[in-house]
Formats: sequence, C-alpha cells, structure tokens
Amino acid sequence: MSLISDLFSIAAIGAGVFFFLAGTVGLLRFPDALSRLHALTKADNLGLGLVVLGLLPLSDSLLAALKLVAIWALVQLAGATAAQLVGRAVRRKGSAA
Amino acid sequence: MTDFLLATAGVILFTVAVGLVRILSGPGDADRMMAAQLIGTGGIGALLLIAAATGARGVDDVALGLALLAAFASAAFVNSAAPAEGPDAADGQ
Amino acid sequence: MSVLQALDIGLALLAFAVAAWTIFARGAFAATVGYVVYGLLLSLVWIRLFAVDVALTEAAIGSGVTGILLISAAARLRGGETAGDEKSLSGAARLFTAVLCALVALALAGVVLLLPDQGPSLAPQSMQHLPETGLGNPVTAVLIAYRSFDTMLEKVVLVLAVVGVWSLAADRYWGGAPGEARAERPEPTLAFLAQVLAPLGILVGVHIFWVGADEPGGAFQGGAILAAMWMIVMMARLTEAPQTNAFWLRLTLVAGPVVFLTAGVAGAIFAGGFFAYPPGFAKSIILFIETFMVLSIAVTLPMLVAGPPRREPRQ
Amino acid sequence: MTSATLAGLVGAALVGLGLYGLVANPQPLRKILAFNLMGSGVFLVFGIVARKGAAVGLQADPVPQAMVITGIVVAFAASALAVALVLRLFEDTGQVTLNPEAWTKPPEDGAEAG
Repeated sequence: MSLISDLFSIAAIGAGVFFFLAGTVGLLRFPDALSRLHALTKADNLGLGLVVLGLLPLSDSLLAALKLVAIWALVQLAGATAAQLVGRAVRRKGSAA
Repeated sequence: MTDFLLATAGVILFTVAVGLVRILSGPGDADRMMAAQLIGTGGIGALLLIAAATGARGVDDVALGLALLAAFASAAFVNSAAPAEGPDAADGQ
Repeated sequence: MSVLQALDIGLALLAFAVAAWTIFARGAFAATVGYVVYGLLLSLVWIRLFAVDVALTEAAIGSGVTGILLISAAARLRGGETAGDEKSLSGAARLFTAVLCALVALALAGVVLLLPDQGPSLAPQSMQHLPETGLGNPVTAVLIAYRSFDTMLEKVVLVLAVVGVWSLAADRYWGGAPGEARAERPEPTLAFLAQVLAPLGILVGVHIFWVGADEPGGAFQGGAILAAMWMIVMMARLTEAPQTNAFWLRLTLVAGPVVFLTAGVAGAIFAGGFFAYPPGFAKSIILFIETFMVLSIAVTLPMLVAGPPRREPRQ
Repeated sequence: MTSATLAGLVGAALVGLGLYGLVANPQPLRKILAFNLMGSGVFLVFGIVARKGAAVGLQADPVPQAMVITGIVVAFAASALAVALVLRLFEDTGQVTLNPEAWTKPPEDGAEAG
C-alpha cells in the first residue's frame, strides 16, 4: 500500500517538475512578453498542482492536506489575476508606443 | 523518498533560476514582474517539498502566507504603473 | 555530499546571485524586482535554518509588504532617475570601495567560521520558564514575555515612523487622506482578486496569530497578513484610504503600544516588576496584549505604505 | 560545512554587497535596497548564531530569532520612511538625486511644489 502511494507521489511530483521545466523552456524560447506570460502561468500552475497532488499522500493529517490544496488554489488565483494584470499592462504599453 | 523530494526541490529551484536569468534582464518591466511571479510559484513548490522532506513544523503556514501574497507585487506594479489614467489624475498634475 | 547539502549550496548561491543582481542591475525597477525575488528566497533560507517564525515574518513583511512599498515607489519614480547629472564614483574610488566592502565581508565570514559548534544558548532558560507563560512557542514567549520591553519599544518605533511619514505632507493636506485621487473605476481583475482574497486572507491572518501561541506564527506575522489584505482592498479601490485625522484610525494606531505599556505598568504595581505577569494569568494577559498589537500592526503597515496625506481633509 | 555556516557566509557576503551598493549607487532608491540587503545579511548572521545555540530539543535558540523578527519589522518601518522622503524629493524637484546641484534646476513638468 505504501509502495503504491510512494510510486504515485513520485510519478506526480516528477510530472510536476516536468511542467516547471517546460515553463522555463517557454520563457527562454518565446519571442514576446505575452507568449512568455502564457508559458509561465500555464506550466507553473500545472507544475505546482502536480507537486501538491504528489505530496497529498505524504501529509500527516486531513487538515494538512486541505492546507496543501488551499495553497494550490491560492497560487492558481494569484497566477491567473497577475497574468491578466501584467498582460493588460503589456498591451497598454504596446498600444501607446 | 526524502532524497527524491529534496532533489526535485533542487531541480525546481534550478529551473526557476534559469528562468530568472532570462526575465530579470527584461526587456520590459512586465517581463520583470513575471520573474516575481515565477519565483513565487517555484519557491512555494520547493518550500513544500523541503518541508515534506525535513519535517520542519509550521512550514505549511509559510507557504500559505506566500501563496496569499503571490499576486501582490504584480498588483502594486499595475496600480502604480498607470497613474495618468482616469479623470481625477488630471487635476493632480 | 548529500542531496540536502547540494540543495543548501544551490539555494545559497541563488540567493547571493539575486542579491548581487539587485546591487548591480542597470535600472532601479529591475533592481527592485530583484529585491522582491530575493526576499522570497530568503524565507526558504530561514526554513533551512529551522527558524520558521522568522521565515513567516520574512514572507509576510520582508517580501510581501516591503514588495508593495518598493515596487510602487520604483514605478512612481520612473523617469526621475534618468537624470544624467548623478555624481557617480570614479573607477578608482569604486575599486577602493569594493575592496573595503570585501574586507568587511571577509572579516564577518571569519567570525562566522570561528563560531564554536555548540555556541552559548539561551534556549534552556527559555524552555525552562515556558510553562509559566502558558505558551508553547518559545519565540513568542521571548517576544511578549521575556523581552517584552523590546517588543513594546518596537511598536513605538512603528508609530513614530507613521508620524514621520505623515509629517512629510504639505500643510494644506494635513489630516487628509493619503494617496492621490485616481481613476474611480477599479481595475476589474484587481477588484475580483481583492474580493476573493480579502476574506480568505483575514481568516489566514487570524489563524496565524492564534496558532502563534504554540506553533510558529504570532502577532507580527498575522498582523502583517491582515495589513496586506487591507492594502489589496485599497489598491483595488474597493475602499478609500481613511482620512489621517480620523479618530478611530489614530486610536487603532496607538492601541497596541498603549495596551502593552499599560500591562507593563500594571505588572509593576500588581506582580512586583515592570512587565511582570501575575502567575496563572500570564497567557490571558499575553493574548489580550497581542490582540491589540495585531490590530495596530494591521493598520500601521498600510498607513506606512500609503505615504503622507495628499488630499485636503474633508470636515 | 553545515547549512547554518553556509547561510552565515551568505550573510557575511550580503553585508559586504549591501555596503558596496549603499556607497557606490548614487540613486536613493538603490541605496534603500542596498541598506535592506545589508540588514538581511546581519539577520542571517543572527540566524547562524541561533542555529548554533540549538539545545534542549529546540532546533534553534529562540532569543536571536525573536530579535530578527523585531529587526525585520523595524527595517520595514525605516524603509517606509525613507521611501516617503524620496517620493517627496521627487515631487518637489522632479528629480531623484542626492546631488544638491541638480535640485537648483527648475523642476521639470509634472512636478509641483507640494
């Protein structure tokens, strides 16, 4: 049982790290600010989500697990709104110049 | 398992570091704000992994605090970056 | 070398590199973002030093609230810094400065390396007297019980800083609200963020304050998170910054230090020493003081970030 | 080398780095950043002192930790005051410089003696 949950954790966290890597590759490769923003938000939030998913079986209590999910949800919210805000700032500047 | 968690934390920090090199240098300020966002997400991920590996107490609250404040830098940036908009800004000049 | 050591070295190098970027970056805005990133890395370092209370403070104040302060300032100062008449140091003077600073750093590094493995510690004493305070977190006990005088004075420093910031207002604005009158229409995304975040954040702030008695957390950290929530609500224009001559505002600003000082004087009268807490009541008194401290911090930090009054007071 | 010693060394390096920035960077906002970096370097040195004082089941001595927490709050208060001063200077002169010769120039547009 613990072997299965360990394997699950390793698989999920590994997949999460892959998305972090993908996000960084996107940052390095994409030509303009808006597409870099896209790479950042999509990949990072999926990456953190998978890491949290992998950590869930390792948490000691239900409260700790709920906190992990809450952290992920807050980062989702922050990532989405920050991307909107920064994206608008980019567009505003683009149209002014 | 512990070593795996720590190693993944290290890999995440490394990818974040590579990303930082790219976007801290710009070209625009919006790119730089993305750096703050990137380190926010990556930092929280690494923090949770390190906490799970070392068993330090109360670290989930630190991550919770960081997650709450993750969008604040971008909000402050947007809030101060466009001061010349809106009808009221004109009479301040 | 274990994985943990490799991670520590990587983290240290990353923190140092971002700090160096903050010093050597071209533009002020780039440097400021570098500083915010650095603050976040620093809270990871504090976790590795097993100082979770400090990590929480660094995350909330060092990175979060300071980030708002500095990024707003850098965005507002843009354009002013490009003036070409800065008196920069000449190459030789720059080199000389660098050498001197390196010497300071080396001397400190030497001291760090010379520290004995098991240094002198007040940990045994702080654990020994912990039951008398009724608390479970020794760091909170140091802040509110053993060294409460320091903490009280620090609250006074915060009030003085607010007085200092407000004093920078022009005469006609004295007593008015801080911040320029700006677009009334709030940015919809920002308003949404504030509406969702503020209730959650208040919950988390109170939680962190409350668990601070026994677990990592406490009045500073909880108060700073509450403060951040007020700031986001003001940034989203869901509420206006209050007039600085409002009685409730001034009362809340000084409530923390005043209650703290009163408790200290009461200790001198009833418990036989300035800032002594009577046995058996220590925890209730500490929580009472801390509640007012949280309120004061939650109001003080946004006022410090909002800056001096910039609007004429309404009567 | 333990992680505490490593953090202490980073702290020492940060003090040097911050001191250099404080002296060599002419812009006031950069000086504030540098000063904060220097402060956090000092805090990290406190951190290693706390870690080396680990005893009786505690992983770090609570007294230096409490001092660092106080220090972080006071550093924030000082930074806020300094930022307010810089913003006021910018408003009054339209410049962000500590060079008094630049202040005597007529303020640029957008600046208003407040």
